[in-house]
Amino acid sequence: MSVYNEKVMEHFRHPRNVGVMDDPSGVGEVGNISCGDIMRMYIKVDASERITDIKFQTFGCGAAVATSSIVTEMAIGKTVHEALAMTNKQVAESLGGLPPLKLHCSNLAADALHAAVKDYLARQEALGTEPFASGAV
Amino acid sequence: MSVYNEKVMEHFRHPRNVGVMDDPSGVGEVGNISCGDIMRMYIKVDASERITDIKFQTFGCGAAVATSSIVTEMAIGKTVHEALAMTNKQVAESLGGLPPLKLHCSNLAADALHAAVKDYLARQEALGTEPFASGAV
Amino acid sequence: MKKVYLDHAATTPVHPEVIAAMLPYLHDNFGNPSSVHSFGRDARKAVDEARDKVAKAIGADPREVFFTSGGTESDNIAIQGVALARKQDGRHIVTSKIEHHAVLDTCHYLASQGYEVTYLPVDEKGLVSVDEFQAALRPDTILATIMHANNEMGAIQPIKEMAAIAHARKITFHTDAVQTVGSIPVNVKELGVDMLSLSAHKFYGPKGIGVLYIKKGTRIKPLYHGGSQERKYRPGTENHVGIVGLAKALELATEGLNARQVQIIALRDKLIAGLLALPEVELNGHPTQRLPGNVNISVRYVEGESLILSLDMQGIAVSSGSACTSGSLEPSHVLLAMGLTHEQAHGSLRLTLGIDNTAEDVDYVLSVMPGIVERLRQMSPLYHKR
Amino acid sequence: MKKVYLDHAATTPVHPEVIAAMLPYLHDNFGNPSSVHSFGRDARKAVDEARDKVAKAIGADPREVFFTSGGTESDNIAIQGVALARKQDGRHIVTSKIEHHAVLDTCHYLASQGYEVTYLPVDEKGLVSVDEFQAALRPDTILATIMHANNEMGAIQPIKEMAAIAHARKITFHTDAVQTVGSIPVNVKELGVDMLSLSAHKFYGPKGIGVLYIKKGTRIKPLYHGGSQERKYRPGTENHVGIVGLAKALELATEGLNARQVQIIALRDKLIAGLLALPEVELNGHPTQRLPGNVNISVRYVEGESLILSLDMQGIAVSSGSACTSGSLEPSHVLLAMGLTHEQAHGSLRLTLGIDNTAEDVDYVLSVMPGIVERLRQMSPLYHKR
Ligand SMILES: Cc1ncc(COP(=O)(O)O)c(C=O)c1O
Ligand SMILES: Cc1ncc(COP(=O)(O)O)c(C=O)c1O
Repeated sequence: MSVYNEKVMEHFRHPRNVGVMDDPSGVGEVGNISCGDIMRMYIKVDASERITDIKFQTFGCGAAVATSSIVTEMAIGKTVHEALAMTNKQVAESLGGLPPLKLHCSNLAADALHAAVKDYLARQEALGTEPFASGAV
Repeated sequence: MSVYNEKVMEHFRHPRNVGVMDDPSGVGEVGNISCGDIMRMYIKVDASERITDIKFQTFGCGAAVATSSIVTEMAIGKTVHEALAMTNKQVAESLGGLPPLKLHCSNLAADALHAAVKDYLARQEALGTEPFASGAV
Repeated sequence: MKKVYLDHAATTPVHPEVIAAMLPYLHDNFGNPSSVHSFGRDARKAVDEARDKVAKAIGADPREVFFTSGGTESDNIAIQGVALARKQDGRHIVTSKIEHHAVLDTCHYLASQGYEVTYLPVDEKGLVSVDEFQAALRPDTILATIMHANNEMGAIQPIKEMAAIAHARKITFHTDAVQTVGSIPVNVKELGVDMLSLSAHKFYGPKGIGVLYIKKGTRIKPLYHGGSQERKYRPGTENHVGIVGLAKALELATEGLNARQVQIIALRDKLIAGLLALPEVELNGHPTQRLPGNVNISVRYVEGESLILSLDMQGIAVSSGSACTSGSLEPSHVLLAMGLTHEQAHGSLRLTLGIDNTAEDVDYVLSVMPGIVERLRQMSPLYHKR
Repeated sequence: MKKVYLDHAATTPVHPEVIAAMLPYLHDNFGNPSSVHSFGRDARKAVDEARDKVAKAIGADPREVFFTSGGTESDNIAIQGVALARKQDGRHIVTSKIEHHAVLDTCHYLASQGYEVTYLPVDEKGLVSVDEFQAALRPDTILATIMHANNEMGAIQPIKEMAAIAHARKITFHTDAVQTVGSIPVNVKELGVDMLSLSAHKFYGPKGIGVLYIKKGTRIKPLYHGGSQERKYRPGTENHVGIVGLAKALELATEGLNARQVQIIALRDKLIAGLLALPEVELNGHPTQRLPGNVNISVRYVEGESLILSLDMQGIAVSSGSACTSGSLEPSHVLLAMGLTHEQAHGSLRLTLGIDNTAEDVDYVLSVMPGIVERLRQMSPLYHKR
């Protein structure tokens, strides 16, 4: 229904960081099959809480694939807290904009990233190594 | 609004018997300016009640002119009683048909002829020479 | 036979540059603008670019430009659409007696559906009075629709003044600009209207394509239902060939407008002067506040269709407000509203000039006209009665 | 890059002979068919001849053929027009769940205006049941509208049987034949319908022009008001270029129909066989009672728009019933009505063949398809979950 710009198409054609990850620090999945978009994001986080590796899998339209792809590029090297501050709006902007319809329905990549980060944080807490609860270094 | 056939256009281009008549045996006028069609018909009738000459004047559209023209051709040589039996429908048919709209609004030529004949008959009566009221020859 | 077309208010030939602009979209770039693939995207691009061009030409935002299938549809959507959307606000509509049937008959229809319609009169020059317009407005008036210029006798109406008055009272104002777009400058912002209808075939574009300008914020409901084309105000696969043609034609019309107006007005005034030199011929409509190309005369004692047919026999194409050409018994409602008698109205002739006409064309018309008029007068019972 | 167009159900290129037939009417023979003069008469003649051709092609009387601006308008006039005209007889309308939005949304609109609408289900092959149709009819049913063949999955409905049942009960029967005219034989008398919609751009004619067949005696009211064109059922200057194009396209489509059907069905079945050879790919719709050119599949684990874009990158133009291409969150209402899961519906792909397609085109699609599907599946979280 809508025309994607060249940057979106470039990410659709050559999505960065597609795939699954063995032994991730966190995994997040958002979306729902009845809306037609499901994104799964895997992150690897180092001791300084930086995202060192990221992989995604997406069932969805061109916008869903492209936003997933660019969000992985944007997140690598960021801390998990920086990643939590990223918004779907920023993702769309970094792609040079999305068709209006896609802004609503397929722009979930930041949410998927957040979900992965939250999973990581939850695991950390479970391990008793939640960083701000310092003490046992 | 409507397409005339070639015969109608031929009569429009070269109407027969246009004009006024000095000293007619009868004159008839039908139509009305608000409808946009007025026809006046002049006839000359001989002793045997035959129409020997006829002239018409018409304010109106192509169909009005063409029906006036052809009715004059059809009436010449007929008796006034034969003329009274002519119908607007016959006139339209002898032109090879008229567009439907014109059948209703501009097809008055037989009526004009009838009016002229009736005028003739009325004058005859006034003169006491109404033929069927014989006696005074 | 020499052919002189003087019926540009009825329709115009498609400009060769417009044809050239349209052709690529018929066979090669034929996609459905709603399709995702490259064929669809190329078609969508053509529609988007056309919308931008139209918006620019009339001073609108592209999102205020809705493509329709022509002037009649634009008028119907505007009038019925606002009547539907605003019926809680009131049921009164103001229009004029000289509107095109696409407006007038739509108002008649609404009148049969419980709306009340005021039909404003015009003066003997064909103008609606701004004062009478103002006086006709009521608290329950929801819509006013007054044409920009009349198709029969070309009088240009004081739209700007009326639209301002309507606005102050929150009345939606629509103008049928089918006859003005491409002929005189038309800018929706300057006119201050909420809605404006235009039709491509009146300015050297194709038939079957038009625009309804709808100002942002106007309350209106669509009449047709279906796909999401034209933001659902006019669903159906876009006629992208027509849309491209309309935009190109409007662009061409806008570019050279001033020069063309001067040229056509000169021809018009020459034609008017020549025709009025004939005995008992009168001009209908305003002498100066009229469309550049419009000439409308009444020729006494003769009927309009006979004049048309006679001129047609000489290769000259014109029209008339005679009942005979309207398919009804009543002659032009426009001329009668101006106070013409039935005879004058029946004897009216409209000659509308276009960009392809020359001074020779005018000379030719003026050379054959006296003979035709004389011949028909000789045939007329009215002429002899006088 | 090689380009293969497989989206003929969306729209078709205008046939070169159709373009050739239209061209003379753009510039030289450009008159308004309502004008009295020679330009008008020539245009009128073109419209009359076109009407005769259309009538002949669909088995109607020329006076039963009304030109419209396309399929959406034909559907709207048919449905709203009969609903208006017959509201004293009742307020119940029967349709199906798989109609095009031009029918479905019009029915939704009428439902909001006090009409009651029954939306018939379809079976898993996409067919409406004649028995269920019959059972849905009520004493206050005034109109039934069931499409001749579905635009997404091509199932051809038992129109003849349903129309006969409707007739026996004095219910007006309309069919949207936008997808069938030009693809399979369509004869209004044989179908026994009261109204039928068709649209030129689906059979190699221009966009923006269609027909509504209205059987003599059908009670229907026009929706637009204005001039007396199309006997007032569709006022507005006739798009005579489009009309000529539609008639020519229909003539061409009718002439070679049988041979073309055989040829296209062969390609279709080759394409279906090739696609079904891929793992976890299913055919949607009836295997044989379907449009000659229609292929509709669901590809598990992948989403339709991604498939379209991937094929587009290889020069192949197709469409899908994915929500992403419909502009809503819901995928195809047609596929859901057939009982597909959301995943199957989201992963649907429509490939529709036309007269210009070859066996090489099919081979090409089948050669790139496995790689595309595999790549998207590798990207899909659903594939890995399985
Ligand atoms: C003033 C006016 N309004 C509306 C129309 C109708 O436009 P269309 O013929 O494009 O439907 C016309 C011309 O026919 C017109 O002159
Ligand atoms: C079955 C069906 N009905 C109606 C339409 C609408 O036709 P149009 O796009 O010509 O308005 C279409 C195609 O878009 C269709 O496939």
